[in-house]
Amino acid sequence: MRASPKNSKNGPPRLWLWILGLVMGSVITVGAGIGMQISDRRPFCAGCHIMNEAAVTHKISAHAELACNECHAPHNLAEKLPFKAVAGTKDLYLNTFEKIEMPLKAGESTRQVVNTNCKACHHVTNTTVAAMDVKGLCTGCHRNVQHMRMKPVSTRSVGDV
Amino acid sequence: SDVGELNPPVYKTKLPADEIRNSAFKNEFPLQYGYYERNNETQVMTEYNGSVNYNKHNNADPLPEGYKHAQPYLKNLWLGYPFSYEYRSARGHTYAVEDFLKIDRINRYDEKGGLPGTCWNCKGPKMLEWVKGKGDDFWAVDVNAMRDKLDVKDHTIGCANCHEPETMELRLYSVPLQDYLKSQGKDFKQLARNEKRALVCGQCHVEYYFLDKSFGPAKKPKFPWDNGFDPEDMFTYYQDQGECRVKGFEGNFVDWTHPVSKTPMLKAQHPEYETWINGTHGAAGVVCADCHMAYVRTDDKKKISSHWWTSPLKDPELRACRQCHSDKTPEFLKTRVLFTQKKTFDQLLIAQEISVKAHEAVRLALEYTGEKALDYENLVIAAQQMIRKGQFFWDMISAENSVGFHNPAKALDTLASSQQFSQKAVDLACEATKFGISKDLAKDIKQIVPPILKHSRKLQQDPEHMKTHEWFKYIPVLPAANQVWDGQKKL
Amino acid sequence: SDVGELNPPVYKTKLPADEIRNSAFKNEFPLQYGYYERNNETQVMTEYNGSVNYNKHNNADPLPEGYKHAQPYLKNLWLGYPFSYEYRSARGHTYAVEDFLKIDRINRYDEKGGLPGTCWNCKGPKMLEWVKGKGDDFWAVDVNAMRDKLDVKDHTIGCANCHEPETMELRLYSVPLQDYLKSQGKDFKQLARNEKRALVCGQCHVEYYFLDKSFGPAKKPKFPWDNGFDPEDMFTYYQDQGECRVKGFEGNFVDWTHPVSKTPMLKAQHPEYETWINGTHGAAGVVCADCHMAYVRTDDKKKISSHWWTSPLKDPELRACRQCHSDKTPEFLKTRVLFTQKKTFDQLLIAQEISVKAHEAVRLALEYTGEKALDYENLVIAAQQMIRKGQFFWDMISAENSVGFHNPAKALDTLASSQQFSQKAVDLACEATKFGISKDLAKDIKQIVPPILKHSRKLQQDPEHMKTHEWFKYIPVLPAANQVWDGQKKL
Ligand code: HEC
Ligand code: HEC
Ligand code: HEC
Ligand code: HEC
Ligand code: HEC
Ligand code: HEC
Ligand code: HEC
Ligand code: HEC
Ligand code: HEC
Ligand code: HEC
Ligand code: HEC
Ligand code: HEC
Ligand code: HEC
Ligand code: HEC
Ligand SMILES: [Ca+2]
Ligand SMILES: [Ca+2]
Repeated sequence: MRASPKNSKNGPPRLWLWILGLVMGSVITVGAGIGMQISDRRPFCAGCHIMNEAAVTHKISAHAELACNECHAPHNLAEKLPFKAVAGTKDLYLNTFEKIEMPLKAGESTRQVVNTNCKACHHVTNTTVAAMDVKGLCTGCHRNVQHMRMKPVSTRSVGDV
Repeated sequence: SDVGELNPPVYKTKLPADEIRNSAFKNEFPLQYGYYERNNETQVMTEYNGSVNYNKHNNADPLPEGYKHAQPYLKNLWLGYPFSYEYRSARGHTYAVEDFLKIDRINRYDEKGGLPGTCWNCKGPKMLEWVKGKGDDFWAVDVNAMRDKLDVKDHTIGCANCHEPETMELRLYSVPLQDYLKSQGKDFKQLARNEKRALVCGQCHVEYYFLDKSFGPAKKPKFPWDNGFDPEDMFTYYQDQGECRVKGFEGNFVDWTHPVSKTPMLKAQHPEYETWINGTHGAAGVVCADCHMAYVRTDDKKKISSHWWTSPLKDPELRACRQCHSDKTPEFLKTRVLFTQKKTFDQLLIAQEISVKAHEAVRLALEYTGEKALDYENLVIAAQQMIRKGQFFWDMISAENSVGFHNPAKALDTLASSQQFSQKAVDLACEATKFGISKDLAKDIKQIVPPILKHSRKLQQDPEHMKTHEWFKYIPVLPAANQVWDGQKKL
Repeated sequence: SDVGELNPPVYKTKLPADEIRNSAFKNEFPLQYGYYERNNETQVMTEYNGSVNYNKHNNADPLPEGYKHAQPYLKNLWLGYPFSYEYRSARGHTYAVEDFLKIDRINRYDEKGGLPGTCWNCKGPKMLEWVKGKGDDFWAVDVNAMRDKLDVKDHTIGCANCHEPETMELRLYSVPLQDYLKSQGKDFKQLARNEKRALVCGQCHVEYYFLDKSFGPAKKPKFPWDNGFDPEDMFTYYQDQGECRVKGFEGNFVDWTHPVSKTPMLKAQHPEYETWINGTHGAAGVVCADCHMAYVRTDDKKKISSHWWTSPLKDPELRACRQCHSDKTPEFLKTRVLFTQKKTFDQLLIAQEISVKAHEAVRLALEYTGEKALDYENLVIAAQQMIRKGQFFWDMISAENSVGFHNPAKALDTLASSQQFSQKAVDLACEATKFGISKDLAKDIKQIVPPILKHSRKLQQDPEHMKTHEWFKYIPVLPAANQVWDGQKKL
């Protein structure tokens, strides 16, 4: 048996998650600032063990100070609310009921949302250049922003979580 | 709470520190054990690899006997050495003992196997007990003495080879690797986790040799890495690590003498670790376990390290690769692997043929009755030295199991060098005979020296078989003998 | 701020559509122009490359005359062909016309240069005017006719070669590349930007040849890509694209006949595009501009495409590489590039030597007076065919300017093949003479055929010089002549 439960926050019933989900849901409906912010940030996302690798690489990246959802959700509130509701519910549902394939794969909507956010933040230095879109995605060149995927697996992940 | 550090899991099992039975781990780690059992899969092939244990020299018959990408000259190149009797493609770790017990490299027609106990070194955790019991006296014990001293499945390569049973921390069971680390002033426990994830494989997937007795405990296994991990480094290393007294090879370490060219030879075995270490991935710190033990999620959502060590290309989705190459499709990645593998295999076939030609050239030179060059003797010796080197370089890539992928540039460079050395051997042999033998060599190699398709210890007892190839006259017909060992059973 | 799309800038310049002067673009695009002027840098070297235009055969003298990593046999291998007079390492685009006017490959001792106007094709945007003016009649005009018809700096490779002056959209000025795309049913305008960023370089950094007149407009440039981009594909292509009538080479396209071995040869030139296209990066869609024109920030913080086309390793920070490899240090990346380059260069040197040996072997066979093999003639022809192929394969990597980096596996595989073909030529020539010449070939190649260190059009006029190497007797002493052209000046 595992001796230290350090990384394993996943008690089989996962009750706390449902509670968090509820909180998140209510936050979305209320549209209140605080809950929204909390549920955008690394500690919240990393609450799911399956998000651990993404959180670990995020923490040591140049973007460590950003909230996850500054990349992973639309910046525009009107788009953000429904996006978060869908993504949140999906993550929650799949995490609880489905077999999740490794490695995790960003969906097409994730890719587009993230890419739009790159452009939004880095607008100033990029508007003058001819072809920031030549690779389809910013990460076509800035490959490490995809959670440092070229690094050895042991620097990003551990087993049995 | 933010994410913490990356802490590998720590366990406290109920197992004793000296547990070596695989089955003992099953209850504690059912998930890893479940994956471990997948090593029993022995059907799926990839273009150049996979898990059918076909005969690696047989490119004529279909699976499971042979395979399209086999090298037909293996039995010629290893004539006189146990590898010429039988050499098969590797399959899962769960077969290691079973395949060992069946292999014709070990003499089963005699009480004694004719090979040292060292052979057991990489077949399972029993070594821990045996070496503990006998110390350095273990190595020179005949291999057959242990045939019935272990359980085929419970003692095949398993948990105790890589883990401390009490804590499941990674550990090394392997004496030669421990010795090497010590010689480098390194302590396994202090190394980075990433390094450990490669070194546990480096216990076995490496080139090795057995000490000549004046260099230490006779037959103790050693890794020839003092000068480095490249073919040239290891070749140089072997030049003064043995007891050979043959002129031109004094002090060389020698695995066997090729009977056709009378050349003191080296045999290379599975240098995966050495090939990988400065390859594209190895240099970047991407280790064996990253590709061959990718994290997988089991039904109850836990993420574990796959313990199914096999070709990552057997998974049509190439999930192992896409942990990193998530921007690429499986088809694209497969095409890139093949891009390297096809070139490597084609050059392997060519290197193999020139090596055969070199043996034949020296054979002809040795038997030459016409007028010889003034420095005939030196030229023949120089030719033999080039045979030894050319074949070792070829074997470094032939015995390596990734067909170039673990290090594309090194693989292709090594093969070009092999071809040059072997060609030089041919040239020198011709010169020694004042080119009297050149005409005989100016034909298609398949005609000059046909591949030996069939050979075994049993066949070598059959005088009729021994008439089927010119080269057989350089090895003795063995006295007829009945099989003494069948697996673990003494007959 | 919510910025959806980052539309690439669209320009509307004040320049006319047919503007070709570089200076005309300066005011409109001072930032790009500023970087463009950095192409004048001509001092900085990397381990195997850089921007000093030393003589590529000279490994004896220091820079700027020679360089440690030069191939000493170039003048031997190209004897009888203009490349044997002078061949230098490439430097910046701003020197293209200047270096062209100085090069001894073009005859400056005569009104006529002895080469077609096609040579101008890749030296600047004047081609747009010249081809527009003369159509397909342009190509066969003597190269010297245009010497004084352009401005050395204003008409060297520049903006109009790759951009529409009115909009700065990427475009192709190059006729052979347009022809190729058409043959593939492709329209440049419809292609993805990413492809365009490689194709603009593929206008020039490619293998080419000039049509024999029965195949189209005489001397029109063409890219030999109908079968594909690999050395074998192009070699096969050339086998039926020419007017050669020499036995064994009927219908071959032939650049020149090597006077020593009488072999109808091919010359390969800078196949960067073909090498890159299925290399590690090319296959992954990483294009020339990504590495050789990376985005740079100018002082006012604007980012532009660097227009300094040079070795990305000249930047100690390897910024061009680290947009993608930001997890690696510059030192690490440099080491990996060298890992490939050293192997490639070492094998190049070996391939080069075997190729020289092959010419010498056939020379000896052709002059052999002893007893010959029954099929002597066929054997010699077969040997010559192997010389042609071996040297073309060597040249595909030798002429390629990345020393293997653009495609490590293909480079090393091609060199191993080159060595095999050239060795086969040696073997066949020996067989043709019943091995009568073998003894003469059994020495160090440097002794059998020393490298030709000095040679030029001027020296070829000097009977004393023409006594300094055995092989010179196969080319005529040229009649003494004074220089007619000095750059653009007629003397
Ligand atoms: C700077 C922008 C950025 C930030 C901040 C960021 N991500 Fe990502 N994330 C990305 C990009 C880019 C990808 C890859 C998209 C693709 O594959 O095209 C990605 C992919 C992912 C994926 C898919 C699996 C994978 O590894 O590709 C997960 C899960 C993920 N992010 C979770 C998180 C979490 C959790 C956080 C915060 C702890 C976070 N991300 C913060 C940019 C970001
Ligand atoms: C309830 C647990 C849980 C939480 C909390 C969670 N995730 Fe996930 N996430 C998952 C699971 C399970 C998946 C895999 C779903 C799949 O395979 O599509 C996933 C997949 C993803 C992906 C990749 C699939 C896609 O949609 O493109 C991204 C990106 C991602 N999560 C980002 C986040 C971010 C950002 C947060 C915090 C705002 C977060 N997650 C919080 C469980 C969670
Ligand atoms: C919410 C704003 C925001 C978003 C979204 C964002 N970035 Fe950034 N990015 C920043 C900031 C702020 C920095 C500066 C961090 C620093 O220098 O410490 C930065 C730094 C960078 C850098 C330079 C540092 C480095 O890692 O080399 C790159 C490149 C970069 N971002 C690319 C991207 C890409 C690609 C994306 C989308 C996948 C992205 N960014 C999304 C805010 C953002
Ligand atoms: C074709 C390659 C390529 C693509 C595509 C690309 N970049 Fe970059 N990017 C670069 C290079 C090269 C640099 C380095 C510039 C320097 O060092 O001055 C850079 C630098 C940056 C930086 C750090 C310096 C700065 O200017 O702030 C950011 C941020 C950045 N890019 C964001 C992006 C975003 C966002 C996208 C997608 C819209 C993108 N890049 C697409 C090549 C690319
Ligand atoms: C240093 C470790 C090591 C030593 C010592 C070693 N082996 Fe192996 N053996 C391996 C590895 C790794 C493989 C799988 C890779 C391969 O087959 O190339 C293997 C595969 C095998 C196989 C199955 C495939 C085949 O070759 O037919 C047999 C049988 C075998 N070994 C027998 C032996 C014998 C007999 C000896 C002693 C002469 C020996 N081994 C010594 C590591 C070792
Ligand atoms: C050939 C070496 C090898 C053998 C044999 C082996 N393991 Fe492992 N095992 C590893 C490596 C490597 C890791 C990853 C360790 C790390 O990343 O720190 C690992 C990890 C583990 C872990 C930690 C959780 C995880 O999945 O990453 C457990 C538990 C484990 N192994 C159990 C077993 C059991 C049970 C057996 C026998 C059935 C076994 N191992 C056989 C090499 C091996
Ligand atoms: C104790 C020795 C030993 C250790 C440790 C070891 N191997 Fe092996 N490996 C073998 C032997 C022996 C075989 C061949 C078994 C056979 O063919 O019967 C083998 C076979 C394989 C195969 C071929 C399987 C197939 O399906 O064809 C792979 C892949 C492999 N090992 C990878 C690894 C990796 C990765 C590690 C480390 C995580 C490792 N091995 C550790 C001895 C070892
Ligand atoms: C980057 C991924 C990667 C790394 C790292 C890697 N390998 Fe491999 N390995 C491969 C691939 C791909 C193949 C070729 C499989 C095929 O042809 O089907 C292969 C083949 C093999 C094989 C033969 C498999 C078979 O089917 O018989 C063995 C054994 C092996 N590797 C062991 C190792 C060892 C030991 C290490 C570390 C020293 C290692 N590998 C590192 C990807 C990797
Ligand atoms: C842990 C990360 C990781 C894993 C897993 C991994 N790679 Fe790589 N791969 C890399 C890195 C790092 C490089 C070197 C280039 C770079 O730094 O981006 C690379 C380079 C390559 C290249 C280009 C070099 C070449 O030899 O042509 C190919 C192809 C490739 N990998 C295929 C694979 C395949 C196939 C697998 C699975 C069997 C695999 N990789 C697994 C990280 C990884
Ligand atoms: C298809 C395009 C193309 C054609 C046609 C072409 N070149 Fe070039 N030339 C290049 C490129 C690209 C380089 C730079 C790369 C190199 O030097 O390998 C170059 C370099 C040169 C150089 C400088 C380096 C050196 O070789 O000394 C000279 C001089 C030169 N060419 C002369 C000529 C002559 C004379 C002809 C006609 C026989 C010619 N070129 C035809 C593309 C071409
Ligand atoms: C050898 C080809 C080539 C030449 C010559 C060339 N360019 Fe470019 N230029 C490019 C490429 C490739 C791009 C990137 C276009 C893209 O990605 O869509 C580019 C982009 C540009 C851009 C768009 C903004 C940017 O910086 O990316 C401008 C403006 C420009 N070039 C001006 C010039 C000027 C002025 C000259 C002459 C001094 C010139 N170019 C010569 C190939 C060339
Ligand atoms: C019009 C023909 C032409 C085009 C288009 C062209 N080149 Fe060149 N290139 C040349 C010639 C000619 C030279 C050699 C000039 C000399 O040595 O005088 C050269 C030299 C170079 C060099 C060597 C510079 C040095 O410092 O040593 C590089 C690198 C290079 N080109 C890259 C490129 C790239 C990348 C592109 C496309 C973006 C490109 N070239 C487009 C003809 C061309
Ligand atoms: C992934 C990066 C990359 C790509 C893509 C790439 N190159 Fe290069 N190129 C290099 C490197 C690295 C060198 C070696 C430089 C050295 O040795 O100093 C090189 C060398 C060269 C040189 C010789 C430079 C010199 O100093 O003389 C030329 C010319 C060249 N490349 C042209 C091209 C062309 C044309 C393409 C596209 C068809 C291309 N390259 C694609 C990285 C690249
Ligand atoms: C636009 C992205 C990009 C740029 C720019 C780039 N690379 Fe790469 N590099 C890749 C990709 C993609 C691979 C293939 C492996 C993979 O998929 O990660 C790769 C593979 C490699 C490898 C491993 C293969 C090998 O040949 O050993 C090396 C080394 C490498 N690159 C060095 C460089 C250097 C040096 C430069 C600059 C001169 C450079 N790269 C520029 C994307 C890039
Ligand atoms: Ca050995
Ligand atoms: Ca050509």
